[in-house]
Amino acid sequence: MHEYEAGIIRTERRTQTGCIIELECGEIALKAAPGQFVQIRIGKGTNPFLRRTFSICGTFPENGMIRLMIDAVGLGTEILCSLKRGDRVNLVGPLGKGFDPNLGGNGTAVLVAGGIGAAPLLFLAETILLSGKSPVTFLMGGKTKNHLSIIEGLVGEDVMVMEATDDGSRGYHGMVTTLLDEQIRKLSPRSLFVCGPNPMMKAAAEIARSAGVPCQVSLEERMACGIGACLGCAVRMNDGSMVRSCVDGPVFNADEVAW
Amino acid sequence: MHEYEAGIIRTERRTQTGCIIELECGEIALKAAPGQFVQIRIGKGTNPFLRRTFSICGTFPENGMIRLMIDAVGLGTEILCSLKRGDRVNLVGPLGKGFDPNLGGNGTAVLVAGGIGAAPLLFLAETILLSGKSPVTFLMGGKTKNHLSIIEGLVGEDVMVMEATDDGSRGYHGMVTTLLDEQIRKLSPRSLFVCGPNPMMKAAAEIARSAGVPCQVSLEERMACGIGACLGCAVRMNDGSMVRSCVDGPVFNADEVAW
Amino acid sequence: MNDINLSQNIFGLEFKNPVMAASGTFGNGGEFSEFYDVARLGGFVTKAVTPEPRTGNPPPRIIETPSGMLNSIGLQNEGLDSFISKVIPRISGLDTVVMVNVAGSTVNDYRTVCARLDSFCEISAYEINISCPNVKKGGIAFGSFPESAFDLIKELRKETQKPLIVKLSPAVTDITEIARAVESAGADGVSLINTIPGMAINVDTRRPMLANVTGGLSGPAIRPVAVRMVYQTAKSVSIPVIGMGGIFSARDALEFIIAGASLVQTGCGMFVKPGLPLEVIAGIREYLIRYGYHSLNEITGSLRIMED
Amino acid sequence: MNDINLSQNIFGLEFKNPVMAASGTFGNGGEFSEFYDVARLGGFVTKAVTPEPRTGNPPPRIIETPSGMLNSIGLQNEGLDSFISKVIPRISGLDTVVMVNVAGSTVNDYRTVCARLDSFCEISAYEINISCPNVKKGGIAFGSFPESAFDLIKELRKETQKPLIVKLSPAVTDITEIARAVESAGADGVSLINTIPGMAINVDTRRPMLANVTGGLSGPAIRPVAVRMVYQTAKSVSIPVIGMGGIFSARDALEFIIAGASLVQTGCGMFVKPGLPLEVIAGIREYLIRYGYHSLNEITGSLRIMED
Ligand SMILES: Cc1cc2nc3c(=O)[nH]c(=O)nc-3n(C[C@H](O)[C@H](O)[C@H](O)COP(=O)(O)OP(=O)(O)OC[C@H]3O[C@@H](n4cnc5c(N)ncnc54)[C@H](O)[C@@H]3O)c2cc1C
Ligand SMILES: Cc1cc2nc3c(=O)[nH]c(=O)nc-3n(C[C@H](O)[C@H](O)[C@H](O)COP(=O)(O)OP(=O)(O)OC[C@H]3O[C@@H](n4cnc5c(N)ncnc54)[C@H](O)[C@@H]3O)c2cc1C
Ligand SMILES: Cc1cc2nc3c(=O)[nH]c(=O)nc-3n(C[C@H](O)[C@H](O)[C@H](O)COP(=O)(O)O)c2cc1C
Ligand SMILES: Cc1cc2nc3c(=O)[nH]c(=O)nc-3n(C[C@H](O)[C@H](O)[C@H](O)COP(=O)(O)O)c2cc1C
Ligand code: FES
Ligand code: FES
Repeated sequence: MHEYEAGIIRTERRTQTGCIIELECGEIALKAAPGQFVQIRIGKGTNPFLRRTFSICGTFPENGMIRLMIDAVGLGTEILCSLKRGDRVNLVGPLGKGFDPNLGGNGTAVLVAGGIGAAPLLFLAETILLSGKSPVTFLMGGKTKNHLSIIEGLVGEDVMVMEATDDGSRGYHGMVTTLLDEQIRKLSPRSLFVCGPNPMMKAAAEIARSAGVPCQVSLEERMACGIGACLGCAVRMNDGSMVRSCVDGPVFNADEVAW
Repeated sequence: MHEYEAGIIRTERRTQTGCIIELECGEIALKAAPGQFVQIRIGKGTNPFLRRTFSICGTFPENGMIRLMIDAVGLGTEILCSLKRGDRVNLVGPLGKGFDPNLGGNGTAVLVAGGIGAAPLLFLAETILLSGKSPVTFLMGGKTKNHLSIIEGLVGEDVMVMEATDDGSRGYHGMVTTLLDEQIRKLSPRSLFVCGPNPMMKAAAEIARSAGVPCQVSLEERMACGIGACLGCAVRMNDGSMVRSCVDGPVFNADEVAW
Repeated sequence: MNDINLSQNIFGLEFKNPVMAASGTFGNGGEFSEFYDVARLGGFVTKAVTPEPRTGNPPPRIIETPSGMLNSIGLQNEGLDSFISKVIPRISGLDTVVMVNVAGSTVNDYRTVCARLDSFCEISAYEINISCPNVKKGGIAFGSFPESAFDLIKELRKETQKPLIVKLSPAVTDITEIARAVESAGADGVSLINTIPGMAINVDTRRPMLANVTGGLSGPAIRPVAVRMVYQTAKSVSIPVIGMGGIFSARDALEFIIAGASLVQTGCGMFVKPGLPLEVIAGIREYLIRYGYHSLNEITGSLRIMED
Repeated sequence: MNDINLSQNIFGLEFKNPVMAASGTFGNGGEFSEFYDVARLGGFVTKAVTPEPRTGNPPPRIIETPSGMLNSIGLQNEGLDSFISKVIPRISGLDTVVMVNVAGSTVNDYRTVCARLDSFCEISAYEINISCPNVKKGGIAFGSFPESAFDLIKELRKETQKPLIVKLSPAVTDITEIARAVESAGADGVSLINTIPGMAINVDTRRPMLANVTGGLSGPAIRPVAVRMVYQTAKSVSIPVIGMGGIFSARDALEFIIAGASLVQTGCGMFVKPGLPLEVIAGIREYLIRYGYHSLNEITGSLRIMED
């Protein structure tokens, strides 16, 4: 983990609030694993103050580039999404403990994304596919079909994608976890990898538990230092212990989390 | 005075830290008088917090445009100087009481600028020239010849310019107020108009007093509200009263200020 | 939208909405009327009035700090006579609640101001400033201890029938103690917070940024402190609480209301957004509509806390 | 450049420079060593140690606020035994001053920690935390009144020869009163400020942003308050003062030093700029060179005030 001044290579607005930012950062591109994240400083002032946390959505070691996928939900993310090619940002990474791509041994890996939660799962899908041994199914949920377009063209051809929208404007009409619940027997996954809002991950974890499928989730706990020094990102585990989401996670085995 | 969202039409870096910004704001262009100022909000966060104060450097009512001249000395001005054509800023203006272009009746108006203090005086020079009745001499002081280039090409052809640099790299070697002191008899001005750092204005005021020349200065007191509501910009007058720089000034008769 | 009720009836006064402009940040109302009709506000508080004219502290009096500012105005005002002859005629007929911020160095100063203004119906209430950090005598000295606060308000209570709102200082160990003291002395309400004493230094000159050395910190920087104090105070007294400190949006104001404030005041945020009070009023209305409420009282003090 | 002396000799300890990392923001030193050698700092303070392990407060524990943040960690730590067996071996041999931040619910808790650690030469001094706003018992309760602060320090003074630095809370009416109380109880120094109690509310859920309801405000937002308190305290006691609160640059640190701090600590600013302490050390050096000073003592407490 290091601090970098990274130049922005490309930005792309993909949905009303969602964008992709590609940054020049060769070291992170080489070192990062799926589920790890970066922390970005916004501007030079003190408001925004803390760094903002983003999963790494893809790495391109050959170009020394990493990709982030950002939903503009507040001041910090709005400023980030308005940056242009050539602007520079200060970032720290790669941080945290990522997914175990081999979780559950052989068989299909099922990735379940809620909205912007797709970011780390796209990287994971790519990694699993590259390893060559395991098929990947990608369940993508969003509010409307417009929200789904955040991942358009970013999922490998070999990945089977199943979509769900809250309003039924594309794919399954309903929550992506309901879709998962209906399909899990048919899919018979070796493991589930989930990222999205916490209630959605909780629901997915419960489905995994009932089905007896190993499941990893990437928690969205607010962070301050991002490196384990402040204990601000604590998450309670089933054994009563408090662990740090930034270094002991953000990816956890679902059955260890005290939901 | 009103609040406007003004688009940036043109920006130009003129010295290492100095730039010109031209903004679309037809109403201010129509209404503003030399010595008046605008207050600009920087960004959407709370750091920078208060608006930043800038003299109006020129108006172009036919294009609905105003010109500002900005020296990047801190976070707020640095952000402003990095803006580009098409960016928008929120500004309030025109504010304050400007110069009296007719001060001292007939004869030459002598304008004395220290660095970025040239901004309101360029507008004043233009206004006096347009009125057609009075010649203008413009004494411009700066640290080095590079600093002088902030006004290059912005002074009307009919204006006589005399330059001074602290390091002697162009024009008179010394402070612009020393130059003024040496030349004031020869120039025999009807009035002096001064803008620059406070010590320089104090010196100029003293020279004007000795020479018996009416003198107006534009004070640089820090402001909060800019509209007379907070009493933050108080300046002490010779009669013991406290007046508000933002509405009773920023231009004052030099002999009324308790220096 | 017409069935949304933003009005507040407290202190025996009718506020058309819960948003006022704070003392010292709104002149005496005139300055902002270039931007909008100030009668659209729930009310405003005048700059502090003392019996005698005061020139205030020497300049520089303000400096920006991260997400806030320090001020050391020092109660500059033209004094009671001038207030009566010049300001009152200007505010008379304004269709909004006007409170006078009352300050002084001695109990007698406060008493004088309250007594002299008592016959003017233009003045709806007094906001008793026992929290100004920028004067050598009086001000915060009265507000730092429950005993002195109690004694002052007890005296003023004899002087006037108008509502007495006491403006509290955050620079105390337990603000609820002061609030309870003034409540028992007969105050009709409390308003909080005034600025937090602070200072900034120019490291190049090694001089204080403010001529007065210290000043009062205001702005979004102090909002978390203000919300906490409003929450604690509202739980601890039964008179209404006016909340302020760093309000810069409708959501900020809603934090105070949910924490227990019956009214809010916007202060130095108006220097940056002159239309802030109107933005806040509109935002509160939208919030009520979005969540299906009909009146402000449904959300005042409605903070949901897990029981432990 | 070699004749610039940044070292400080106080508390009988040699600090190679005046910049330390503040308790609770630097883990126990290990985390930041991925960025640089922590021995380049003047020193650091450990996360609070209590006799027993504590799991701290439930999440969420932090929220950003304008130019700052609230935290309600609540003294989570692995307890004294684990500190001795795991942390001390890791810091042993580190060529910098390590202070242990001592906390507890009772006088006995503090006494236990000081007594048990007294034989460890790896620990240079204790920073007695009587200002944690995030625990139900102890912490800030000791720091809110001169009497309780005096009594606690008096007890601890009997227990140890190591320097006792008392970490003061800003949430008091007069911080200099507490500082004088602990000085007379035998403290070797005071460090200030700890966080200011605050809160933030999610207006959509109408719940507090922190599970603990309130938290402590830190960051640049509070710097003006911290500088003022350091200035007042340094004038009022004769033991050294360690200054902190919102330091985010060398110039910020210089404000504290000019106000009278012998040492400074960087806290949550390091979350944003991990290299902040090094930036501050370099900046102080440059400042001394630019203005022709040779040692830190020439500027410590050198604020120039016009006499009135
Ligand atoms: C491990 C991890 C990975 C993430 N990956 C992504 C990603 O790939 N793409 C993406 O768009 N977002 C991601 N997020 C969420 C993202 O960090 C927040 O949306 C962002 O910080 C909001 O900042 P803001 O200034 O726009 O919003 P504001 O609401 O103004 O932020 C205020 C504060 O709250 C924090 N915060 C707000 N929302 C969240 C949130 N959902 N999670 C954590 N902290 C939050 C901010 O960091 C900031 O400190 C991730 C969060 C975590 C913890
Ligand atoms: C009437 C008037 C007219 C001005 N006209 C111009 C102009 O035409 N061009 C120009 O470049 N500058 C002008 N200034 C100065 C300009 O306002 C400051 O340089 C600017 O506010 C600095 O902001 P900052 O964020 O970069 O600096 P910072 O130092 O970070 O600002 C911190 C705070 O101090 C205030 N401040 C800092 N320096 C000054 C200063 N010299 N005068 C007043 N307030 C200050 C800022 O407004 C801000 O509130 C004028 C000032 C006044 C009062
Ligand atoms: C420039 C200025 C002047 C003030 N003058 C007064 C005053 O005269 N009387 C008073 O009670 N409060 C005064 N205050 C305090 C405000 O009314 C308010 O309590 C404080 O600023 C916190 O609110 P804010 O953060 O929204 O500004 C003043 C504040 C500022 C910034
Ligand atoms: C996340 C966090 C945890 C903290 N934990 C402690 C602690 O355990 N003991 C203590 O004395 N102070 C603790 N503090 C207070 C800091 O040491 C410091 O006094 C305060 O944050 C002000 O400095 P800053 O604004 O530079 O952060 C903590 C602060 C933060 C932000
Ligand atoms: S964010 Fe600081 S420990 Fe995880
Ligand atoms: S800046 Fe507020 S009165 Fe002048």
